[in-house]
Amino acid sequence: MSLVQQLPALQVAVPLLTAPLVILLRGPALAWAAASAASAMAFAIAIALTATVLSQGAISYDMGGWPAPYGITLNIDALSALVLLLVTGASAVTLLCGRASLGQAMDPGRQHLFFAAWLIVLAGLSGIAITGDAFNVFVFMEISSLATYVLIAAGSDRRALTATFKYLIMGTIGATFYLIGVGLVYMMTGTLNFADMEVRIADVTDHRPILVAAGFITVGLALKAAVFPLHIWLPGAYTYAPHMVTAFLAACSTKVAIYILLRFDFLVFQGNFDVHAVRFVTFLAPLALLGILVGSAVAMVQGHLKRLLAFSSVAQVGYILLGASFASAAGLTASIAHMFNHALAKGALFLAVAAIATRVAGLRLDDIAGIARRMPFTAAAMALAGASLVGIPGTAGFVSKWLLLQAAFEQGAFGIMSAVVVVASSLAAVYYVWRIVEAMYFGTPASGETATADSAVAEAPWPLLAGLWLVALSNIYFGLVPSLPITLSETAAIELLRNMP
Amino acid sequence: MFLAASVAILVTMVLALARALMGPSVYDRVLAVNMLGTKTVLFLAVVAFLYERPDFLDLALAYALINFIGVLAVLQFFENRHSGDASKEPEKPKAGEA
Amino acid sequence: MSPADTIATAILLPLVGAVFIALCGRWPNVRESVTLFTASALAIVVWSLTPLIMAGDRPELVVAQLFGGLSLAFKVEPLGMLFAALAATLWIVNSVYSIGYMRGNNEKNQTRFYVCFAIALSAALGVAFAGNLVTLFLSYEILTLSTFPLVAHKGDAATVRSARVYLGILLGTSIALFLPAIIWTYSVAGTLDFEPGGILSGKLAGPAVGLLLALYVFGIGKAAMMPVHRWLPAAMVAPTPVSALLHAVAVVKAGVFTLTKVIIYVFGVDFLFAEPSAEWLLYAAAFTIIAASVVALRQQNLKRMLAYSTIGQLSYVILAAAILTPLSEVGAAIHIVAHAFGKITLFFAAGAIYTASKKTELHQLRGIGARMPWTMAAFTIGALSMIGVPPTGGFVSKWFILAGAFQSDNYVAIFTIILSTVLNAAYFLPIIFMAWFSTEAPGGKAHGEAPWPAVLALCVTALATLAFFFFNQPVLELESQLVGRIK
Amino acid sequence: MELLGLYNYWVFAVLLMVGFYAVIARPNMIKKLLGLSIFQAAVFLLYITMDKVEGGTAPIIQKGVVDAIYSNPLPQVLILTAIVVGISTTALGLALVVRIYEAYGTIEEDETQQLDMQQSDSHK
Amino acid sequence: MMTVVFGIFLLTLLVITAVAIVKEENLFTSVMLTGIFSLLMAANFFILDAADVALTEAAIGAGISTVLLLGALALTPRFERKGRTGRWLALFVVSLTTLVVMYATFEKPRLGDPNAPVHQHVAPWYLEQTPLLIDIPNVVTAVLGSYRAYDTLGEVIVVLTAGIGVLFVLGLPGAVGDRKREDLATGRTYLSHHLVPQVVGRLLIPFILLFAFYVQFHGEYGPGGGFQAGAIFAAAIILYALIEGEREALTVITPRMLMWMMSGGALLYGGVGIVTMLLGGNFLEYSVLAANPVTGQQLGIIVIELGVGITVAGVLLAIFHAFAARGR
Repeated sequence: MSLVQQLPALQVAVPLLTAPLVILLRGPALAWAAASAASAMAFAIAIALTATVLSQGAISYDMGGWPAPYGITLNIDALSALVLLLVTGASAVTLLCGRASLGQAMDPGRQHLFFAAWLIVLAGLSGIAITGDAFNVFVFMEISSLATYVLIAAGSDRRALTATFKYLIMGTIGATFYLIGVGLVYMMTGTLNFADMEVRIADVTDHRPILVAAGFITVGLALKAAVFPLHIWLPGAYTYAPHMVTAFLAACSTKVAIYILLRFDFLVFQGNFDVHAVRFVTFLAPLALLGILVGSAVAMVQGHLKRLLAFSSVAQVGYILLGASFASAAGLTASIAHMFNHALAKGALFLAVAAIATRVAGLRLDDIAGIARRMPFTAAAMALAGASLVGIPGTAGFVSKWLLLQAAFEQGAFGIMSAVVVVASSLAAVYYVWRIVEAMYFGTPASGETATADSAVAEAPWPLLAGLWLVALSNIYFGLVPSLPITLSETAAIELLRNMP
Repeated sequence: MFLAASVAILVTMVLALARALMGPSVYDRVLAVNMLGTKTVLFLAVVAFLYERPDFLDLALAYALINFIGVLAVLQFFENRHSGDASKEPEKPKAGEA
Repeated sequence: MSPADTIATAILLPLVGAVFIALCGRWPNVRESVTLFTASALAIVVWSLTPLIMAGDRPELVVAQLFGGLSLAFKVEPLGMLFAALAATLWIVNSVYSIGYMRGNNEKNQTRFYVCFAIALSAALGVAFAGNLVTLFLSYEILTLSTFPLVAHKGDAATVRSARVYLGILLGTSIALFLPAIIWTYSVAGTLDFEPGGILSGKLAGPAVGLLLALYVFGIGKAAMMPVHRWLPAAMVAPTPVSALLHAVAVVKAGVFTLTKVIIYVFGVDFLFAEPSAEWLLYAAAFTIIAASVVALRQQNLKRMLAYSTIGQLSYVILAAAILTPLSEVGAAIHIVAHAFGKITLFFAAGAIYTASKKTELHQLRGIGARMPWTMAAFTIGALSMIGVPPTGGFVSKWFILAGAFQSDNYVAIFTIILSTVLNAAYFLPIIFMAWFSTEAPGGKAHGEAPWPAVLALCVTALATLAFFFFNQPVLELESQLVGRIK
Repeated sequence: MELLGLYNYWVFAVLLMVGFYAVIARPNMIKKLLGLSIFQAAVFLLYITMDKVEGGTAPIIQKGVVDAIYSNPLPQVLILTAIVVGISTTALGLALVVRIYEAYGTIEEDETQQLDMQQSDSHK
Repeated sequence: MMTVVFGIFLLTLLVITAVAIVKEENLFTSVMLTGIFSLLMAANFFILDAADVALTEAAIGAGISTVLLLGALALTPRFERKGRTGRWLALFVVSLTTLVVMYATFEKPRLGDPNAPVHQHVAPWYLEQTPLLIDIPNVVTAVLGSYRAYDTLGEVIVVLTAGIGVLFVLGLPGAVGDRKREDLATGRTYLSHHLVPQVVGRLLIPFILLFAFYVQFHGEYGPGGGFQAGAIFAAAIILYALIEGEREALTVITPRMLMWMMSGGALLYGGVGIVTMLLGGNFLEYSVLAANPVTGQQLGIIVIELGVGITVAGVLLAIFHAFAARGR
């Protein structure tokens, strides 16, 4: 078999098998280099896979040479390619440019373990994105979750520990719920393979276990995806994790859970379940709307930069779900494109936070007052990413917000109501992003800072700055040339809707 | 025959469990746990014969070994409690905390 | 250079200028030379497009294809040409004035000021040349954002608070109303390109038209229709050159320009004329004119009074557009120009008075004509133009609007114009009288004219106001193409 | 008899409830982890219940026995994995609890929350 | 029938134990009861024909888990404070979940129903094809080691992650110092001065180790395999540490060796996958390892099971030492 055909397996195997090597390496520099190399390679593989998917359609790969449904099959279609790009891209950028920020957070003696855990998160998330087996999803979910707990616990504040513990409890509940759901589906269909399940579930006559399975899987994954009101683990985890970890996770981890949620709900449950089309919408839409409103409202009053952005993430998850709950091609396209675009915006914002944190002690809004004078490039990139988060035209955020509103207008009265909510939350976003921008540009530093410190330009280390600008500029690029995410999302939306009546 | 034996073992397990639940002292519970472990080993052995799969005696063996380690771990736990940091821990929660 | 290149140059030139201004921040003379040079170059570039447009050409430039058939594209048509030429020309004058004002008042952060100014100009040109609503919206938002630092220039808490009102209203209305309106239009019409005759005609009917129009009218906050006008008085905290930018060069003009463009190219005049649910716009504009004039009458602060005057004058443009007759549409376009010259003169004068004497309130202006004859002469010309007295530019546009109103027997419009003229006279004439014929209150500080660049600038604009009365033929010709198209 | 055949599922439901209750209602972190183990064990039971075939035996093929009925091996494989995942989670959770106790002096969740709130108040 | 009765009996005990675990305020008692819970659960698994799972549950649930819980409990308070917050909400959520589960119950297939969907699809294929394709008696091992080897690799990584996590959170066990003096200083004692456990323990340890290897390599024929063997191996070393002190145990298997075990097992497993790729097969397609595909499968399973065993033993020991070292 040629190397190209082996790419799906290598996508997971490269980071997964580099991780055990990394823990043997002595010295943080070497561990970092190995992890970065593996991560960059994973990104390259993801790009190659995406190109293949775009040119030839979905790819499948039989693990161990056993055909589905007896063995585990990897399936890569447009949706998984998009998620893969997010996961591997986020990891590559944050790892490659984040060394300075990470070094700040922990002592060198433990760093090799940290980098190994990072690679395992990467492998776990990409494993979820490409697998075609329901139980395999559980295994990789647990791989990524356990390693994520390690990454978050690396935060220097003691509150990182309690936040991790909370996440551990809720994450395990979510995974176990998912496991119950998969068990019930298996009980009624006898298979674990997604494609096989899709076919066999149509013949199931006893609907109750399937309905309950749908409930458990949805709730379990909603927990992992931080869907309101199951988001309570997220603000603490994002706030107290090391900054680079936050940037990495905020860009992709909740999206992977949403990805599986969409897969299950649309492909396995929705089309085969006559009552389900209604239920999916009625169940998720109010939560999405509430999440948008509450997340935005809480973000407006937060004084801590990372907390503010974390609550904004809760709202953004609401956007993604809202688009999906329309159960239309336009809605799903918007939803999937927003996964991509929000990852760009949030990733850049958290990178900027990391950059600021290399030079400033606190991260409350008062602490970053007037920072633009000392860190002009960081501040500018942050403002740019903020504009994308708000959805200013010309940025990536605008594209998906546009698509979302457009999809909403197709939905009649409910759509208008959702549009109003989306608009209201955009206004809230204007408000909270503006608070950051204003603090950076027009705030006056607290009395402790003297005029001399004020005028000295002290930018973040250059790799961090370069990565930050790379992501910030890609917000502009994908705002002006959004064909890649849009093509992928449109293809994915059509795929997901293939079982819809 | 095996059936009667297994029923008898189950009854013993109930008794052991009752002791483990009721206490009153921690040592009662430790002993009860140990006993329950032993009964489980027996039960497995009997059921293996009942199922006509005597090769599963392996399992019973494993249980016996594991059970021993568990008890030793408990013992060591108490050694350390009493000699080491026992003073840190009240034997009973304080009234205010309860 | 092909016309498309010219468009690109026109939009990029101020941005490049901004970069150079930022680089030259340490040497004020170089910096200001760059500003002046960029402004002049821009004016030349923009003016070079006019013959083409006059000849009926409509050059286009597609920058990027977005999604779903949307694109980032520019297309020059008469209305946009007029606005662009106006903004580019006034930038030169404004720059000259700014140099005098900023130095005269020893303002801080002057580099940021000039940089943001240049970016705002680029955005204004983007608004002017936008070929579809997406491009227009993008430029519109950049304009809002780039003017914020200008408004908040002083940087103290009160200023920032006011600037926040400015930004909040403009950004808020545009996101909450303008954007949904655009998306709604897109879902109905399937395109967002500006087409002569409109793109919505026949695709929407009944109250929905009125509702969509309302989304546009209030979403375009820069047009300052009541009740979304509050940002304009709030922005009075800005330095005077910025006020001139807001009121005359770019911002409010971008608002009414956008609105006119939406009425002509998105709805289509004929379509709106036939649709009863759109009639409310006329009344709303009339109300704003009268209400703003009444409020202006009661102001004590010169700049605040001018701000309310602007709100009224903007609604003249909207009123003219809403009359929906060929003559009134031309009147709307001309009024943008006429008001620009008049109002910039007035603001320059107000700024000059502040620079020379630190006076801001109306009652302090007694007898100031004697100390600052040039300034007050220009002020008088500007005020007369606002009222619409010949031989000033204001008369020309009012004439066309009135003629349009008579054309369709629109008595509400006629009555509004007459009443507001009276009100305008009522708040401007006392000032002029006071300035020239009262004696100064005793104990006043002795002062002369403001620094010469400022005086020069305001004299030039005052002359332009007069000149527009006599030499308005090219503008009329250009804009009559608009009428030809809609007929 | 029909209903007795569902007894395992009821026990599954009850264990799920007991474990879940401990996780969300008990503030003590070790108790939460114990609850989590019960919660997961309930799911193990659900899966293993599925694998049983009446008259069947463990899926280890006996040489020479021809007509043996074997139970389903697949749920067993899945639960082997799940058990290992469970212990891994518990171990990591316990490590965190130990560190939390060192940092806060308590392992009751409501108390750590209070301490956190005091901390962020004092930062203001 | 008999299975059902035994099952009902054991399950009832299980429920009682579970309730007692949650109700008990003395965490030590709770942990003891957790041990009972695991044993009962394992017995249940056994009568439900899941011999491999029963062995794993006993080794991991009752053995390792108890040791770890006690290790953590030694460093934290032993009594739970009664909580009062959020009870009603909790009860509501829990009851809701239970009702949902109960709702599904009545349309589920009965216990042991041979017509249940799970027995119609996929599983029969495993039972029929394994003798032909892989030719080892234990179908569970075949599924685990070959058909779903990718899952198992994931599982090994989960274990490895837990190891990494605990070492990261608690710190790595340090190098071996002077045990006696340190123990004297901290007042920590071991069971070395108790004659009975010491003698029995020393006698048992070789047998446990032997048994671990038996479970490891007999996994293809009977219940057992890498996970169970790794756990039992770790248990033997832990027993040694309990008797002689964990410093002594660290001289037997040094911290560096532990790290090598942790990653070496996983690398061995992954290495098999890479080798199969290089030989032209898919990832973990053992058939290419030998000329005869069946031999290749058997070889592959033996090697990856060994990898599993090494990693599991390494990780469990590392975790144990991390907890124990924290108490010093």
